[in-house]
Amino acid sequence: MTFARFTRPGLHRLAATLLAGGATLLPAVAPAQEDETTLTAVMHSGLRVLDPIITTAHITRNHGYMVYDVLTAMDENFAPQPQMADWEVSDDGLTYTFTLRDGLTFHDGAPVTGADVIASLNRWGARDSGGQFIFDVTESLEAPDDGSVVWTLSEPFPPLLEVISKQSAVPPFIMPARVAETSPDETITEYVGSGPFVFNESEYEPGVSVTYEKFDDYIPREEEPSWMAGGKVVNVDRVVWTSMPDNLTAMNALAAGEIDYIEQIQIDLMPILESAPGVVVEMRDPLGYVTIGRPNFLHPPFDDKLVRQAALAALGQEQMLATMQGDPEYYNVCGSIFGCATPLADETGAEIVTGGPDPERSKALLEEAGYDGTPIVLMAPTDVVSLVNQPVVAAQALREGGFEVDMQSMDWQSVVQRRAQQAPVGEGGWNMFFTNWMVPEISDPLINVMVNGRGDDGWFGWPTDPEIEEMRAAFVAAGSPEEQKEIAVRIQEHVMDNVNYIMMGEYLIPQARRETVQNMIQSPVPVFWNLTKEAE
Amino acid sequence: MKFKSRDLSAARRILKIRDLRVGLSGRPDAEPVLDGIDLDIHAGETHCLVGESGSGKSVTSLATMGLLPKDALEVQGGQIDLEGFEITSATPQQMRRLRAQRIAMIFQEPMTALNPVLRVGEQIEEVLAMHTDLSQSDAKARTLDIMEQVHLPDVDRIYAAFPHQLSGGQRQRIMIAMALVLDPDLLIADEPTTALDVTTQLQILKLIEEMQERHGTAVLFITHDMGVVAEIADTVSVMQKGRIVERAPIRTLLTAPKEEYTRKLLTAVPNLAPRAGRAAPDAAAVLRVEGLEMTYGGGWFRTAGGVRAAQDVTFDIAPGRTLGIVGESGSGKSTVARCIMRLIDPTGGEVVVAGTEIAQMSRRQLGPHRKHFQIVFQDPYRSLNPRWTVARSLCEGPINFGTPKAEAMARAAELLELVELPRDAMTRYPHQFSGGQRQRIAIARAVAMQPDLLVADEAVSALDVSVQAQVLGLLEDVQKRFGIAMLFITHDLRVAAQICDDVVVMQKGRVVEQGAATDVLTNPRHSYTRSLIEAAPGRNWDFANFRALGGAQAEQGTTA
Amino acid sequence: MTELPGSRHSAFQVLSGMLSLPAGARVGIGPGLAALVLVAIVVASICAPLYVPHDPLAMDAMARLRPPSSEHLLGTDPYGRDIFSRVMTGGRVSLLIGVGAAIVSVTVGLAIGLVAGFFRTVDGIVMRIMDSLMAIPAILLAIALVALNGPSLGSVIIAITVPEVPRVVRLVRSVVLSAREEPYVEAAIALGSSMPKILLQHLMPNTLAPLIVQGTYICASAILIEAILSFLGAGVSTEIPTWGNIMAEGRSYFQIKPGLIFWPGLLLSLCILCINLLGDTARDLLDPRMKKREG
Amino acid sequence: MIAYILKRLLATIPVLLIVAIFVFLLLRLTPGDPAAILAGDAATPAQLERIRDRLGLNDPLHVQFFTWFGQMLQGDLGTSLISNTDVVDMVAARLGPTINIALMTIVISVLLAVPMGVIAAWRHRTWIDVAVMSFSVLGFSVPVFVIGYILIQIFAIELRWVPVQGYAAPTDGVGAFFSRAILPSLTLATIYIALIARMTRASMLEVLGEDYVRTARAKGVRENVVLFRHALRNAAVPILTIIGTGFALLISGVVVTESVFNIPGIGRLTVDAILARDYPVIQAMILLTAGIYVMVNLVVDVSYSFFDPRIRY
Repeated sequence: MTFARFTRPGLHRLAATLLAGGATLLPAVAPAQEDETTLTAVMHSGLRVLDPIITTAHITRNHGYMVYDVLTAMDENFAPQPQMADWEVSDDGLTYTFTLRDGLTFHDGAPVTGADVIASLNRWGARDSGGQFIFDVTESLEAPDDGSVVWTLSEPFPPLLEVISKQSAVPPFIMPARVAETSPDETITEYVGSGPFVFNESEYEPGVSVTYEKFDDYIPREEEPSWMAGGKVVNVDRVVWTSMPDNLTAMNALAAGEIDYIEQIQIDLMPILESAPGVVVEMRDPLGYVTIGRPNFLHPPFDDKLVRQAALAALGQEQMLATMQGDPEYYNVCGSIFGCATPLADETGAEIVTGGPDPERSKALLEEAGYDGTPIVLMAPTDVVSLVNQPVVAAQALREGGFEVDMQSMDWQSVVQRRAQQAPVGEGGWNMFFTNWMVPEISDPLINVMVNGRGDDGWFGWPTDPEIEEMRAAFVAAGSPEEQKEIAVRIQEHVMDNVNYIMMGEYLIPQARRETVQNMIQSPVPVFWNLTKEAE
Repeated sequence: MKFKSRDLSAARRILKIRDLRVGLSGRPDAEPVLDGIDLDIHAGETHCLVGESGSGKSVTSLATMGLLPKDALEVQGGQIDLEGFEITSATPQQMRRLRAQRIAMIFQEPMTALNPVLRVGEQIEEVLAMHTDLSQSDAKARTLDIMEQVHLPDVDRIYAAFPHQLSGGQRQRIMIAMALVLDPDLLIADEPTTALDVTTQLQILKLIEEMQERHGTAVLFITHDMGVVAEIADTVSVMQKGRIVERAPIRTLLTAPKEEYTRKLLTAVPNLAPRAGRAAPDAAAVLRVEGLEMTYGGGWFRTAGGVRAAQDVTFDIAPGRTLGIVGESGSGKSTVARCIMRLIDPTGGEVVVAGTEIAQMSRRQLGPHRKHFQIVFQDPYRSLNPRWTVARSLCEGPINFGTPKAEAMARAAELLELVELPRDAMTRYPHQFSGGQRQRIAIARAVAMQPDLLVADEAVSALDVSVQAQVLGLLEDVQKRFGIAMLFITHDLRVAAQICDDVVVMQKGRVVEQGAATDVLTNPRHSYTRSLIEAAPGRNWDFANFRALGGAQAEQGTTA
Repeated sequence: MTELPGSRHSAFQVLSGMLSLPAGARVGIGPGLAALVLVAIVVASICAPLYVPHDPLAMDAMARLRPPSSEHLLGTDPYGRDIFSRVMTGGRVSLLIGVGAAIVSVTVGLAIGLVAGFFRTVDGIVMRIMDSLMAIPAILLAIALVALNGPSLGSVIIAITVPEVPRVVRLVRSVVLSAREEPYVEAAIALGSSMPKILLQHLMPNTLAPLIVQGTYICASAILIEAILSFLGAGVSTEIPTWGNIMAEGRSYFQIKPGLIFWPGLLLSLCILCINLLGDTARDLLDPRMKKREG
Repeated sequence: MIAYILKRLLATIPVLLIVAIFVFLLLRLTPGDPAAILAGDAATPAQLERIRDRLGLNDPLHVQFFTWFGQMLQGDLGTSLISNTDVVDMVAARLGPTINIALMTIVISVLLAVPMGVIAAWRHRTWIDVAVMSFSVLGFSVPVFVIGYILIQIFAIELRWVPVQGYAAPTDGVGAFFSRAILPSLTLATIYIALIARMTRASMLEVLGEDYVRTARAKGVRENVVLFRHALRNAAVPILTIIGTGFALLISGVVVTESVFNIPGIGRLTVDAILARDYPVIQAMILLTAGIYVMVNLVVDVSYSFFDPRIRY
């Protein structure tokens, strides 16, 4: 490579680094000045995408909560609470008026205005499935003045507040209008928010580390923090997220006091930390995750309901979860497709999978379905720790249940690409894959993409399921929580019978911190306000 | 011819070796490599150690230097006494101090004996640095001085030169300078001129003699060349299989050898007396070379620039005749041979073999004609495929030309007998044969093609004299039998004299003189030819008949 | 390889070379021992199915990460699978990968190298391509190749082979280039042997000795690279146990269950150690220079 | 000399070109879809399609190639599909750690390996020789990451001499740098030492059999001078060569070491990029590493003439 020929300054810098042996490198371990407190956290993955609207990746959403603020947020009772704005709903349920609280400013000093809010909501609406529902029935979205926003609907949409308050997958973060005007298919290139932390662009290394500084002009609410709601009081000057590809390395680093916090630790490795002084292992997220299996409705054998039921029978949550987590304290056999600690929780018809595995029943069902023994292609990612186990366990269970299984290992990217293929198995298609969700991402029929029955417009696996679509519509229309719950139960029943997906149970991932880090908020999203750090 | 005839018994004895025994390391019961060697060398004496390869000459010298390869050879008995100092029991440190100060050594191949990555000046100076406490400048001065003494030209330039930038002769002079810079009492010279051209050899021999006279050094001179011995020796020890079979003053040895082995050795030595000319047959020439030219490299127009390895070479050979091309290294004699064999493609001229012009033929066209001309190479160790049985090698050619395998095998067997090898040789591999035997096989392989022309490229140069004589005999025999025309490439006039009817003398790619061997060798016209002849060691002595040549030209030099 | 013409003799030569050791090249007990251990490991691996107490794939969620016991000699892994059974069975695949990679790359490299070495015309192009392949770091290339075909046994072998081929080609080519100067090759030309004949019968045998040596090294490094690929998540699927992916799976359990890395690691290292030792011995014995010096 | 270097530089162009084409095709044939990562789990086919268009992933291959290649010639390596940051910047930021670790490794290796090899050759077939060789073979036989873990266990966890992980640039203080760079370097060094020590030994063995070594001894030169002045310089060329070609091995090792020790270097960058199908990054990285490899070997070749006067360009 003859650098001489290159002209761009970037290349000169590159060449320079080459020669200087990287003296110009930004330290991965940020040197903390004496007087300020820096909290170094190891997150579950590296931050690579900085646009919380374009992607559903959790790490990016977490980044969003650091840098941006939201209009309304959910508290630990799943109840929407004011965050940037209070609201009023007209009696006919068609007009929502949001009033921004005073003193909201972006990190560049500009005040937050209604215009910013509207631009942000529009962009969000174009990406988020829940958002799309709302905009389907939106009459108008206007800002009569800088301090307020009026949202007018053509027909009532009772869960509107829940939807805009949700914390997953894509919360409606508020950005400056100029940023929010970016096309919803392009990633934003300016990272200015009004949240409690300022994103330090110069120290950002994609996939390795990202640094946030306290936003001094942020005015927290008065209320006690609760989940994503309440006052976001920041007590540290800097927060540095780093990712460590090797969980063991991270734990050793924590034990050695080189870092302050690990978002997720491998249960099996907890003994290492328990023996280490000055380290606390605990649960932050009470709801945790669910892991699920998704059959492909387009092709045999899973186009046959009986075969899907056979799979359901063949698989057993206990077996799966135990293999994944080991310690029963960290998993929870749960038949509710909306999660067991959520308002819509209900386990109707779930015994088959909570009780399982039941190979005999599976075999019987296959018999009845006339399964011809064509092997089912089960996609098994090799490089995503949280998804490696499920296919391996499932493959064995399904075989015992009378299935022929062709477990195909591939890296996660190949899974991602292949699961989007609708072609028959022979031509690059698939029959089943497994994935994980955070409970809040599946906690109701609106958010939960797996109960979407719109065929090709739906989620991978593409069930065409008019019944469930009716029920979802009804759910949207439902006036009262009781009514919603009642519909949710019918959906639960339907899913267990039709096997839109296989709920493999809930599991929890503990976090670990140095004792010096305290007052962390219990919530599904790891947030860094409110916590304090004292010197060792 | 005059020999040295000084009586040195009075001079002080530098080296005294008694009952020296050397054997394989850690295997005292194995056949010894040196068995009871006795040797005395006096100051100013030149003591020649002669013998064929493997006779133990070099081992003796290395033992004296204390340089036996540790993990292979070890002294198992006897003394090596250097004026009262016992070498066999010396510590490494003592030996180090001894070397270069009291005993120095020069080796056969000056190219490999000099360190290629160090300037020759440094290499000489290093000796001073190791053994004296001269200052940098004094050391350099001393170095330049000794370089002057060995008659190196332009010493300041050469001082800073690397070995590969010097000629073979110059390198050997450097070696000598290095050896004598601390003027040691004993100089061991192990085949110091074997790798050099005759003319250079002569100069080096003179130089050693001169230095010896100047410093009164005792010289232990190891060589296989009786000619050289005749030139320089005071005393001669003949070695065979690790023993000294005969020791005598030079004249005595050459005129009245006692031992059978010595006689055998001497009778094998070829001399400069050309063979009697044979009547030239009137048959058409088998090989006709016309204005042959070979230029290496040199851009698009080969003639422009490039190295002219051969130019304007013209000669022909009739069936049953032998033509020799003689010349020193770089004279282009081998290039000519390779052009004729079309191992390289000549850039000009004609080569007509058995009536066909082959110089310009494409490789493919050439195929069918190849059987008409065959070649025997110099190095018997590399000219046979080590992985092939003798039979397979012998049959390769005939089978290529469509002879059925069985027939080819039968023929191969006959040929083996012809070249005096046992029939069971067929199934053996080359590494199971001696150099001479391998050369016989190579000849058999060539003859198997029933060629009209046989090219022998330095075919006997790598062999011991006795073997050499036999192989020459074989070639002649083969020639008689099949009436083959032979092109004989050699650097050794004495060998050429033995076998050639006609001689072509080449220098720097050009033919300087050619004609019947008798004419060229007895009254050369060209100065270069003359210098070659004069440089030929022991040229006035008829070793085979234990007497001087002079007037004996008519008599045919026996070859075996 | 043995059915190629001419190689019969060279094979014989290799053997005779091995048996009739030149005086200097005395082989210590080292190689003998190495061969012994290697054979032991190979046999143990190949016969694994006959004696391993458990199905290496059988999981038991209730018996995860068990310590060694009479039932599970080396304990169980995070899936509750029997480590002993997996390690022993894993050997077969690892060895298969090693040998496979060695054979494939040597064969391919030999073919290309012979051609490149003898036909000047193609030489330039071929060697450019080889240089390019060599310039790409083997691991990265391998990962990419595995990503391309999915981590099946075959594709892992290919992925390991591709980066090795250029090295083999260079080796073969250099041997051919020097061998074609040998007088006996020129003699063959003079005897009117055809180019293919010279290539296959005179030149190729020369390459076999160095190739055998090279092969052992490739075999060794292949086994290692397989492990590294697994470590980086681009290895053979866990349904096919290999020393590599057993270690890779076990790597985060390094502190609480060292056995997961230790046992496969031990066998793997022993294996490679022996292969390399034998390779070295072979090299010393087959080294022509060595021969010249001793004989 | 200069002419030679220029010639070699020119010669690298086709090599890198082939690398470029090869890598490009390889990637495009590989299953995987950057758009999918970008969009995340809940994306609908329509959204993916739009993103692909935006990233130009729907253009015909040759168009994609020439746009990329053209930009590259102007020094624009493009922007990461995933993080949307300038590849040049990413690389510039990641190059430092890798290069520093690599340099440190090479220094350590050469300093240890060459003397080892020399001694082994000098004391051929003695216990020293055996020891050195066994060690070097062992270096080949243990997977890099295992070595890494063992070193961490001993020096970071048990003895607590150095941090478990991480990297600090020399600019953050030499102490910080060395304490973090030493374990990775040692980990990488084992195999490199093995390689160099073997080659040194082999090469020395050959040279020690040469006539000029005998000459040196015949001159009464001290043994250490024989070894290091006369023999080693002659043995240098193959050693240099192995250092050059071994560099590829080093890069491979770096990939692993970086994830074991959590060093933000190009190795990890590349692996992540491959697993994420971040085409511009992968292409840039592989071209870069290839380029470095070629350069290193050019330097090596040129340095021959410094050790051996017979080699002149």
